[in-house]
Order: sequence, then structure tokens, then C-alpha cells
Amino acid sequence: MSAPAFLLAAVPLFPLSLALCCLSNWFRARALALLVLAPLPALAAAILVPKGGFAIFPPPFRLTLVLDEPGAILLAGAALLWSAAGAYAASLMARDPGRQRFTVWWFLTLTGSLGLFVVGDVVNFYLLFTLASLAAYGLIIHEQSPPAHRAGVIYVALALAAEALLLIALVMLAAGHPDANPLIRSVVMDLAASPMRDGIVVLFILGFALKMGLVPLHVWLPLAHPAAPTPASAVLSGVVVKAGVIGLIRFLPFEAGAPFWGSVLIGVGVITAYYGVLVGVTQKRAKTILAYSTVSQMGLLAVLLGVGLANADPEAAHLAAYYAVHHTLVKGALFLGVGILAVTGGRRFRLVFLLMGVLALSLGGMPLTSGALAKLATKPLLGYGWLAGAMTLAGAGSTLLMLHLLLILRHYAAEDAATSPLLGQFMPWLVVTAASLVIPWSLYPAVAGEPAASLVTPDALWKVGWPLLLGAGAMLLVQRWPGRLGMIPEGDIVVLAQTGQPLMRSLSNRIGEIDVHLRRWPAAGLGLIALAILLGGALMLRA
Amino acid sequence: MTAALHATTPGGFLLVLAVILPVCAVLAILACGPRSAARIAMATLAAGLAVAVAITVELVWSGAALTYVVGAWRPPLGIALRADGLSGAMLVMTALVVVAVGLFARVQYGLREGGGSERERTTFWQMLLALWSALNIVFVGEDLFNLYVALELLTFAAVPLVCLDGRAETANAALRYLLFALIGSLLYLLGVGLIYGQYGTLDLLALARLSRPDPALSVALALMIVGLLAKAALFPLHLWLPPAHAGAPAQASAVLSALVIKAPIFLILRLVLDVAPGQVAFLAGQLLAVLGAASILFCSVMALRQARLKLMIAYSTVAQIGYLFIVFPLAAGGAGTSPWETIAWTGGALQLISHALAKSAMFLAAGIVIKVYGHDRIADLGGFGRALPISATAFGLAGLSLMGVPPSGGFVAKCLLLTAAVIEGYPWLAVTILLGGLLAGGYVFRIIDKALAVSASPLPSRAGVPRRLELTALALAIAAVLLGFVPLRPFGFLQIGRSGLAMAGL
Amino acid sequence: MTVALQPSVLFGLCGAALVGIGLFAVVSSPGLLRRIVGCNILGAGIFLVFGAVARRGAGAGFEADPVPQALVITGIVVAFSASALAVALLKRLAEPRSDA
Amino acid sequence: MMLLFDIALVAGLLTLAVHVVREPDERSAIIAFLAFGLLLGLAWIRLAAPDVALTEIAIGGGGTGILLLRAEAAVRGRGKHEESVTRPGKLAIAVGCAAISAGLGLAVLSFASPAPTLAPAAAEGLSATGLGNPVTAVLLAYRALDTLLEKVVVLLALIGVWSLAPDAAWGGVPAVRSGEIPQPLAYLARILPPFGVVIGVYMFWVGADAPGGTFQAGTVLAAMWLLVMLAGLRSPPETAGLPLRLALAGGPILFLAIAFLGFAFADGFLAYPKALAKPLILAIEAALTLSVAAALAMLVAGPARRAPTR
Repeated sequence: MSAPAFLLAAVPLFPLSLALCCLSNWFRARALALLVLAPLPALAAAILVPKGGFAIFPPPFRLTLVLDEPGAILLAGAALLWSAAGAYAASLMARDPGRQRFTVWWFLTLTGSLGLFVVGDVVNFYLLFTLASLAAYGLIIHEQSPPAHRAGVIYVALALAAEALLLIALVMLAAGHPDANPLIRSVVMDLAASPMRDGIVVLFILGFALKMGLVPLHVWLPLAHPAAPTPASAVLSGVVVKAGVIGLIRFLPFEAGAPFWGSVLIGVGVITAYYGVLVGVTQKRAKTILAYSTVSQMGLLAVLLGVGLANADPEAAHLAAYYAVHHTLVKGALFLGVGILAVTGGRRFRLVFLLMGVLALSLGGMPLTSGALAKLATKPLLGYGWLAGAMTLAGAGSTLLMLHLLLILRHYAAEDAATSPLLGQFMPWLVVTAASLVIPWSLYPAVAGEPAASLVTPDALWKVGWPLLLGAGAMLLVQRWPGRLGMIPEGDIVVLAQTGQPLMRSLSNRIGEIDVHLRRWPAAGLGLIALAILLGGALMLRA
Repeated sequence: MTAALHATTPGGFLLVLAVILPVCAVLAILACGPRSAARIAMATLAAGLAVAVAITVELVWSGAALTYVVGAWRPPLGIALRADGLSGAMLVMTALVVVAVGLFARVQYGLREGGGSERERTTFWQMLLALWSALNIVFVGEDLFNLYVALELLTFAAVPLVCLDGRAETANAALRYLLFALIGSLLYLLGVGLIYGQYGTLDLLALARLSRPDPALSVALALMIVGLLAKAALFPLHLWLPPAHAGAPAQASAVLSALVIKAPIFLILRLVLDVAPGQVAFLAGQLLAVLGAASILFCSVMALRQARLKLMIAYSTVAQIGYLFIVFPLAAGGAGTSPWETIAWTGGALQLISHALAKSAMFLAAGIVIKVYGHDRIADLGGFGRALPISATAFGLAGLSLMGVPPSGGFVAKCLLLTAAVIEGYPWLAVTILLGGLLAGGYVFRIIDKALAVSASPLPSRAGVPRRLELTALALAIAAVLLGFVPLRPFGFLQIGRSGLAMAGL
Repeated sequence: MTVALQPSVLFGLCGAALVGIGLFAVVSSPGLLRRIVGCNILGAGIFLVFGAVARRGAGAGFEADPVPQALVITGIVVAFSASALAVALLKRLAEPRSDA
Repeated sequence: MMLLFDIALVAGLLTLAVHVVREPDERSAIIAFLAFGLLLGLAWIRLAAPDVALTEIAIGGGGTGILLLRAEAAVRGRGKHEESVTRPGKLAIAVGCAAISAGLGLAVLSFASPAPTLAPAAAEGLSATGLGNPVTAVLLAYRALDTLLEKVVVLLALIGVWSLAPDAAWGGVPAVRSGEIPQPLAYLARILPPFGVVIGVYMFWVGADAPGGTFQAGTVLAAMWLLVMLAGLRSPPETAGLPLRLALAGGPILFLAIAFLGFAFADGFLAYPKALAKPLILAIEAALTLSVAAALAMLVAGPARRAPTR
């Protein structure tokens, strides 16, 4: 096996083997310290493996790994955040009684989430997707509070629904294929000619939208992400939601295009982008606001992918990956930062707060930050029509939401001015923050096709600058309405769904009653007789 | 004409051993008394497992079915035993589950406290072995009346297992089970009589050639299939299963749920695919699929509603066997393909095997939980994952297979069935499979959530539960997961010995 | 008409009717003992059908086909064992035993 | 003439069956069922099946009759009455059962003609077994596997019945005699057994060539033993006792041993060497007769009630 193939294989297999090693009590007791190492092979693979590198494992594993441009971009960002968050967690949870369990769930989620970016065959994509989805449940309920369990249950219900949608889509996609476990690329190539094309595409969009948290399938996200411990929130919101993004990138027919479904995706994306902001500004908890911001940002990503799908433009996948890596790092840094702020007092608080301000506004597209880069890079894709305007406005909305976040965070300072974060937590945060600023710059020329110098032209600065001002202005208006806070419960329309509960319960009770009746002896006997007559009659008539 | 159908093959005597060895052990225990019961049983378990493996090896080696003509009296006058690929798979699966449950029982009965009375122990060993014999006959029998005797043997072995603990409540469940199963086997017997009256033979291979869609066969098949459904407890004939399987001790529930109900299903499969002529098979398949789908949906909801762990697992059994019935229309094959070349056939067989492994693991794990907690009220089991990590893991892994989450045998099975539903154009079955998976996810996660939760009360002590006990459950669950590495295509082993039948059926 | 009145046909039909009566008894009786009796009537009907089949198969110097007759003998013994087990369970249920 | 008799027989059978179902008193219903069993025996004679007739009268009627009567006495007043059926429900069940009967009748009338039969094949094989009764040949040669397994079924039912004993009594003595013994019963118990045993042995002996055989003989012996136990002349044996266990297991074990010897000395499992076929079959039958007698009697006797002596 060649070195690149070996490195690729290590992406999922290294963390998986760490998880397996946790079967040993001795290892499990010490595994927390290894959280930081687990994603490093992925980072190395993203940097060192040439694009197009692949590895194929023979049966019974039938695993194919491929690294392409979008995959590499996403993998690099994700691995970095996982590693940093792992270091943070190692420091934060050193004394947590449940740390051993946490470690195992962490390794498993990590395996699935990073593996998804490189896996090339259908079956293992589904396997890793499932692993990432279900193992994340362990992270969400880690704190064992009733809200955490409620969030966990809702999360699992919707994750399973996503699995089901995805499974049927994959089965429909691969049904006509001679190979039982075909490569994703080849089945997607055949998709255009499939008679079930529309059905497959809509199932994929639904399944991955659930994972990304597009409205109205987002309800689990603002519940689940804040429920987890801070480092877990960071990776859930930063990386794990990208499973949906990579799914759409992998499985939608960007080369053949699908104008109708592209516009559907755009529509859903725009709605989601605004919806996340609107509900986000009514929230009181910083982590929940960040979660809503994730919802909104995923909407923007959906728009990018929708445009690519509508215009049959495979380039959109690269841009979406670029945008996604910006979001991964910034959102991760923000979540970690919330944890840092809570244990920082005095002068240091102001410093950290300042950095947090930069990160937050980066999401809104502040000039010279990764957010601005991402927005500039994607601008040509969006063109100059209503959509570009809508996206710019959404940027303003993000700014608004982030300013709201900063206003909330103001009060997070530790009471004791002398408190300062542990180095083990502070350094990872700093690394992610720095990376969120540096990595997008270094990738920009390759992705956008123009030199980084073009970013500092006044024109470019203005392009990204004015929505920021608009957002700030909006914040001034919104602030005059303090009653908004807490107006909408976390998870918003999940409350509506819960009103359906009595109906479900009565349906379930009805089934219970029917069962009691069916299990009475005469009823079952009559059923037996009726079945015999039915079957016998049918067979006789046919014979 | 029919004389050439069966001829003893080399290695055919293995079938006799598979069928007779456990019976010998039952008689030996009866003759030698309770003291040596466990020892005789253990030796038989080892020998039986070896025989099952030898049969499989012989099947793979020769690539053809194994046949034994008992007493050299050829059918139709005599009785033949025959093992094809599917039978071989069933034999090995049965041997694995029986051996694992046997080891579990050995540890459990060896405990100083709660080891059970001598009555319970001896009866368990005898019934377990008799049940094994009966199952093996069902899997290799070729004669319809011989199969009837096997079914009765199975029932008589299963009923005392249900009321092993001697409580009035379980005796009631056992009586209900016995009477309903009795109706089922009598209806089956009636069908056997009609078939003999019409064709003058009871040999399945011969019938595959002779059967024509005439009234006698239609009535016979209807009676036999419905009778077997009653024994398989498919919805809406599941009245006896939940109390019987939930009331029995864990080691008994494990074999009852994992193996016993599979025997009638296996026979239905043989009747529909081998005996019924095309048109009749199609029609019967449709009806069975409707019942199967109803079973999946209805009983999954019921499982979700249960407040007690074992009842939940029992209802899940009724739901899971539903999948075996939706195989019929999916495996119908088409022009030029016989049923056993379809992926649905492989999927059905995998579902049968993986459910057996997963369900036995679940019941054993539940048994350990009950042993430690003294009850199985789900609401009060908070944090049992911390008290019994291995059992909880076994339960979780088995649950993943039931839900159809990869990598597991259940996933491959459901994936194959789903693919078949898509290809064959049965969207309602595809939706059923998906909904069934979701509901299974619901009832399994309800337990997993409990296992991972923190309990309000202090964790009970696990003293008296040796690790070996938990490891047997885990081994079964892991086996169910490992089945997930079977290739996603029609599996060659399952076609061994079937091609000749294809010719016969045409 | 003469066909219909041969013993094989007559007892075959009688068996069919007994199956119906037995099934009715098993399914509709509230009493457990009566259900066991019903099973026996059902069984008797089935055995008569076998008997009719055997009678039809007269040949080779035998008045009836011996194979179904042998099957019935086996069947009767199995049915008796089933009744015995069911009766034992029934008695167990009627017993006021106070074990947990 | 025979036709009229047949029709009357069928009418009697059906009337009795309906009576058994409709009779509100359980005891009367069971006695009607006993009569039904006897009539059924006649029907079997009419179907040219004397072997079955003997079995039916002995086991189907007699054995089941004692069993049910004892059960009725034991549960009288305490019998569990479970779910009752509403009138429309009953009607639906009746209609369904009638439909099943009708379908069955149709199937019976539609049987292939000429009737398929294995009689010639069975006749052909008789010479190899040295037997004269084809039914015995079917039971002990052609389909010996069924017979072997069916013995195990009986034993298994017995083990199942025994398992219902309380933990402390398991392995002990069943309670056969109940309360006061009526004078006639005690008298019969003294007079009948010698005759019964002779009849039993005779039935077993002729079974090879004429109607009769292990089950019939075993049942007669079992009935005699039960009679003796019922009358209190002999107490039932301990269920865990060695003699009983050996008697029970002996028949099947001998059967199995001879079956396995077939691997070495004949054409395989359950095959007999041609020269020794008849003696071997007779030996098996003898051992089985004892086993069947013991098993049937103990099945009626029920689970142990008194703790075993250790």
C-alpha cells in the first residue's frame, strides 16, 4: 500500500482503532489525552495526499477512499477543529466522572465525521454517516440533564428519519447498478438517466437537509448543540453538520444539473438563512444563539449548492466547501470561546472578548476576515440578480445576530477578576481562532482564481463592508425591543410538533386497545378461521 | 419416476446425527437421572455443533445437497432427509444459538444463589436438547408427516420451557400457547392428509414436481400455511407469544424467540416456494406480505408502548418476523430467475439468522438485568448501562441489528429487502421496511437512553453475576453484527442444492 | 350418487364436518377443558379424513392403504400426549399453590 | 344395508359431537365424548382399519376419556372460565367453521381418481420385513423414524407434565387415587388385570401379522396398571425412580441402538438386516410396548404430588 493510501486509510481507521482500544479498561482510563491526536492523520492526509489520491480495500471490507478538492478542504478544517476541541476537552473534562464514556463517543463520532469526507463508496458512506449521527447522541446527552435527554431523544428521532430517507435514496440509486457496492461517483453519473431521478434527488435533499438543519427540519439543532459540553458543541456545530453538506456535494448531480431541484434548494436555503437570524435574535443563551447562527449559515450553504445544481456548475461544490471550512473554524472557535469567556475575568476578558468580536463579525463578513473572503469568493457564483441581494442581506442578518451574541456575551465574564482559563483550554481556542483567519487566506487564490491582493482593494472592502454596517444599524433598531428575548422557545417549531403529541398518544392507545382485543382467544381464533377462508378462497378461485 | 429423486449421498449420515444426537441425550438424561444432566448436555452441545459445522463443510465441499434415505426405504414409502444451503445455514445458526444459550444456562445454573431447582435445571436441559432435535428435523426433513411430528416435538419441548418457573401466570401462558399451537399443528396435519389423498406422496421434492393448482391442494396449502402462521405467531395470531416469551426464564425465552418460531416460518417458506405452483405461490405470497407488513408496523408500535423490558422484546419478535413474510413477493423472481437467485432470498435468510442471534442476545441480556435489578420495569432501569456495561453493550449491539443500522446482519438483510422492493416495484413494502426500522429505532433507543442515563437510586450490586454470563450475550450480539460483512448480493451458499429443485419446479 | 355413498366419501365428509364442529368448540368455548375436548374432536375429524384417504387407496390385496392408517395411529398418540400435557397445565392452574 | 348403517353411524357421530359442544355440564359432555370415541372406533372398522379402531378405542376414547374425567373432577368449580363470546361473535365463528368444513368437503370430493396409493409399494416391501401386517411394517420399517420420534414426543410430554410438580415434590410420587374408592372399582381392579395383561401381550404378539401392536397393547397394559393404582392396590412409583426411568427410556433406547447398528450391519440408520428383520422388530415392539404402557399410565397419573424419599 502506498503512503498516500496508507494515510487516507488512517483517517477513519486511526480513531476507530482508538475507540476499539477503549475496550481495555487501562487504555480507556488514559484515552482522554489522546483526543488531540486522533484527527491528526486526517490533517496530514488533507495536506499531504495529492488530490485524486485513493485507497481501495478488498472484500470483506469493500472500502474505497478518495480525496478530492472539496473533500480535502473540508477535511483539513474539520481535522484541525477536532484536534483543537479534543485538546480543549482533555483539559476541561480531566475530572469529569463520565469522561471515559465521553472519550469513546468522541472517537466514534470523529471516525464517522472525518471518514465521510474521504469515503468513496456508497455502503461505507452510509455506514460512516450513521456512525457520526448516532455516536453524536452520546455527546449530546453527556451532561445527563433532563433537557439534554430531551434534546437527545429528538435528535435521535430525526437522525433516524434522516437515515431512513438516505437509505432508501441510496438503495434506489444503487438498485440498477451491477456492483452491489458501487462507487459514489459512478452511480451519481448514472443518476441523470435513472427513471427514479426526481425521487432520488428529493430524498437526498430531505435526508441531508435534516442533517444540516434546514428549515423546517432544523428543530433538533438548537436543542442538541447547546446541550453538549462546550468542545462537543464546537465539533457538532462546526463539523458534524457538514456531513449534510458533503452528502449534498457527493450525491447531487452537479454535472448534469437539475434546475427545478436547484431552485428548491435555493428557496429553502434563503428561508433558512433568514429564519435562523430571526429566531436567533430572540434567544438568551449564547450557545443557542450560535446554534441558530449555524442554522442560518447552513441555509447560505444550501443556496450555494442550489445555484450549482440549477446551473449544472460543479465548481459550486468547491466554493461551498470553501465557505463551509470558514464556517467550521469560526463556529468552532466561537463555541470554544464561549467556554473561555465564562472562566475569564478582568482585563483578559476584554482581550478575549475583542477576539470573539472579530470571530463573530467574521461570520457576518467583516472585511479582511475569512467571512469576507468566503463571501467574495462565492459572489461570482451568485451573479448580480435578486439572489445576490438576498445573500448580501443575509450577511447583514448574520451581523445582526452576531452583535446580539456579543451583547449577551458581555455578561459572561467570570465574577472573580483574577480567574483565567487553563492553558490547555486557551491554547486550542487560540489555534482555531488563528486558523480561521489564516487558512481561508491561503486557500483563496486556488478557490476563487484571483490573487489574495485583490481582497484589499477598496472596492472589495466596500462590497463586504456595507452589509456589516446595515446589520449594525439593524441591531440598533432591534435593541429597542427587549421583549423579544425569550419570546420563542429553543427549538421553536418543535413546540408545534409537540402539540401533535396527544394525537399520537391517542393513536398509540388505540393500537394498544386493538391489540388487547385481538389477543382475546375467540378473536384470535376467529382471525385464524378468517385467514384460512381468505387464503383458501383466494387460492381456489385462482386455481 | 420419483425413485430417482433421493439417493443417499456421502456425508448424508451427518443429517441423521444432527437429528438424532440430541434425542439420544434426552433419553440418556432420563435414564441416568438429573445429576448427570448438565454433563450430558454439554457433551451433546459440543458434538451437535461439530455435526452442524461438518454438514456445512460437506455442503461447501461437494457443492450439492446432502441426502439421507432413512432405513434405505426410498420415498414415497420411506422418509428422506435432505440439507441444502439454506438448511445448512439454519443448522449452523441453530447450533450457535443453542450452544451459546447452553453455556449461559450452565453458568447460571452453576451459581450458588438463584441457580434454580433441580426440577427446573433437568427439565431445561432435556427440553433444550429435544428442541434442538426438532429444529434440525424441520430444517432437513423432506416428508410432510415427519415434519408434523417434528413440529409437535418442538411444541412439546417449548411449552414446558414457558412455564419453567412454575408460576400460575406462566402456566396460563403456556396453556394458551399449547392450545393455539395445537390448533395450528392440527390444521397442518389436515393439509397433509389432503395432499396425500391427492398425490399419494408426502415427499416435498416429489410434490414440487407433482403439484398442480387443484382444489385439494389449494385447501391443503391454505390450512397448512394458516396453521403454521398460528405457530409462528404472526400478527394477528400473536395472542400467545408476548406472555409466553416474556414469562419464560431468559435462557428459555432466548431459544423460544430466536429459534422456535423460525421452524414454522421455514416450513411456510418451503411450502410456498417449493410445493405451491406458480400462481398459487404468487397469491399466497401477496397475502403473507400484507400480514407481514401489518405485523411489522402494528407490533413495533406495541413494542414501543411496553412498560416492561421482556414484553418489549417479545413484541419486537412479532414485528421482526414480519420481515420474513415480506420476502415472498420480493423473492418471486422473474422469467429465468428462480427465487433463490434473488437478493430478497438472501435478505430473508440473513434476517432470519441475524434476528435469531440478536434476539437471543437481547433476551439473555434482559435476563441478566432482571437478575440484578429484580424486575424489568423499563422506567426504573435508569443507568443499568453503568451497573452492567457488558450486558448493556450486548443489548445495544443486538438492538442496532434489529434497527437495521450498519454494520450488522440486520442492516444487510433490510438493505437487500429494500433493494428488492425497489427493483420489483413494491413501494408499500419499501415504506414498511423504513417505518419498521424507525419504530425499531424508537424502542431500542428507549432502552439505550435508559442504560446511559443516571439513575435516581443507587445502582444495585452486581454480585452473583459472573462476567462469563454477560459475555455469552455479548458473543451472540457480536455475531449478529459480524453478519453484516456478508456480501450485498445473492449469496452462493444459499443456492447449494437448490438448482435441481428449480428444474423440478418447472 | 353411488359414488357419494361409498364409505370413504361418507366418512371423509363426516370428518370434514367434525373438523368444523371441533374448531368451533375450541374457538368459542369459554372453558379451557372444553377447548381441549374440542381439539380432540377436531383431531378425530382429521383422522377420519385420513381414514377416507386410506380407504380410497385400497389395492394390492389390502382393503385400504396402510400408510395413512399408520399415520393416524401416530397422530392419535401424539394427540393424546398433547391432551395430557394440556390437562396437566389446566390442573396446575386450578391448584391453589402459593409459590412465587 | 351397510349403507344405512354407515349413514346412521355418521349421523350418530355428528349428533354426539354437537352434543359435546353444546352440553352445558362438563361432566356430561365428557361422557358424551367417550361415547363418541366408541362410535368412532366403529367408523374405523367400516373404513377397513382395525388397527386404528383398536388404537382409537384404547387411546382416543379410553385414555383421553379417563384423562378428561380426572381433569374435570380436579378442576370442578375452580375451572378457569376465560373470555366468553358474544352471540354475533359465536355466529361468525360458526359461519367460519361451516365454511371451512364446506371447503374441506369440496377437497375431499375432488380427490384425484384413480386414488393414488402406496398399498402396492407397501405390499412389495413386506417380504423384506417378514411381517404380515402392513400397518406394523409402515410403523416400524418404512416410516420407523416417525415412530421413533413419536415415542420421544410421548416421553417429552411426560417430562413436561412432571415439570409442573412443585419443586419439592419433583421426582416424587403422583397422586392417582382420589378420595373414596367405589366398591365396583376395587372389585374390577382385582379381577381385570390378569385378563388385561394377557390381552395386551396377545395384541402385541399378533401385531406383527394381524391387527394390533405396540400402542394398542401398551394402552391396555397402561389401563390395567392405572386401574390397580386407582383402586389403591398398588401405589404409583416415584417418578424419579430408576425402574420407572429405565422402563420409559428402555424402549426408545433399544430402538435407537438397533437403528444405529443398521449403519454397521444393514443399509444404514434404521435399516434391518433382512434375515433378522422380524426378530429385531419384535424385540423393539416388546420394549416399546412396556415404554408406552409406562408413559401412558404416568401421563394420566400426572405430576408428582409427594416428595421423593432420598
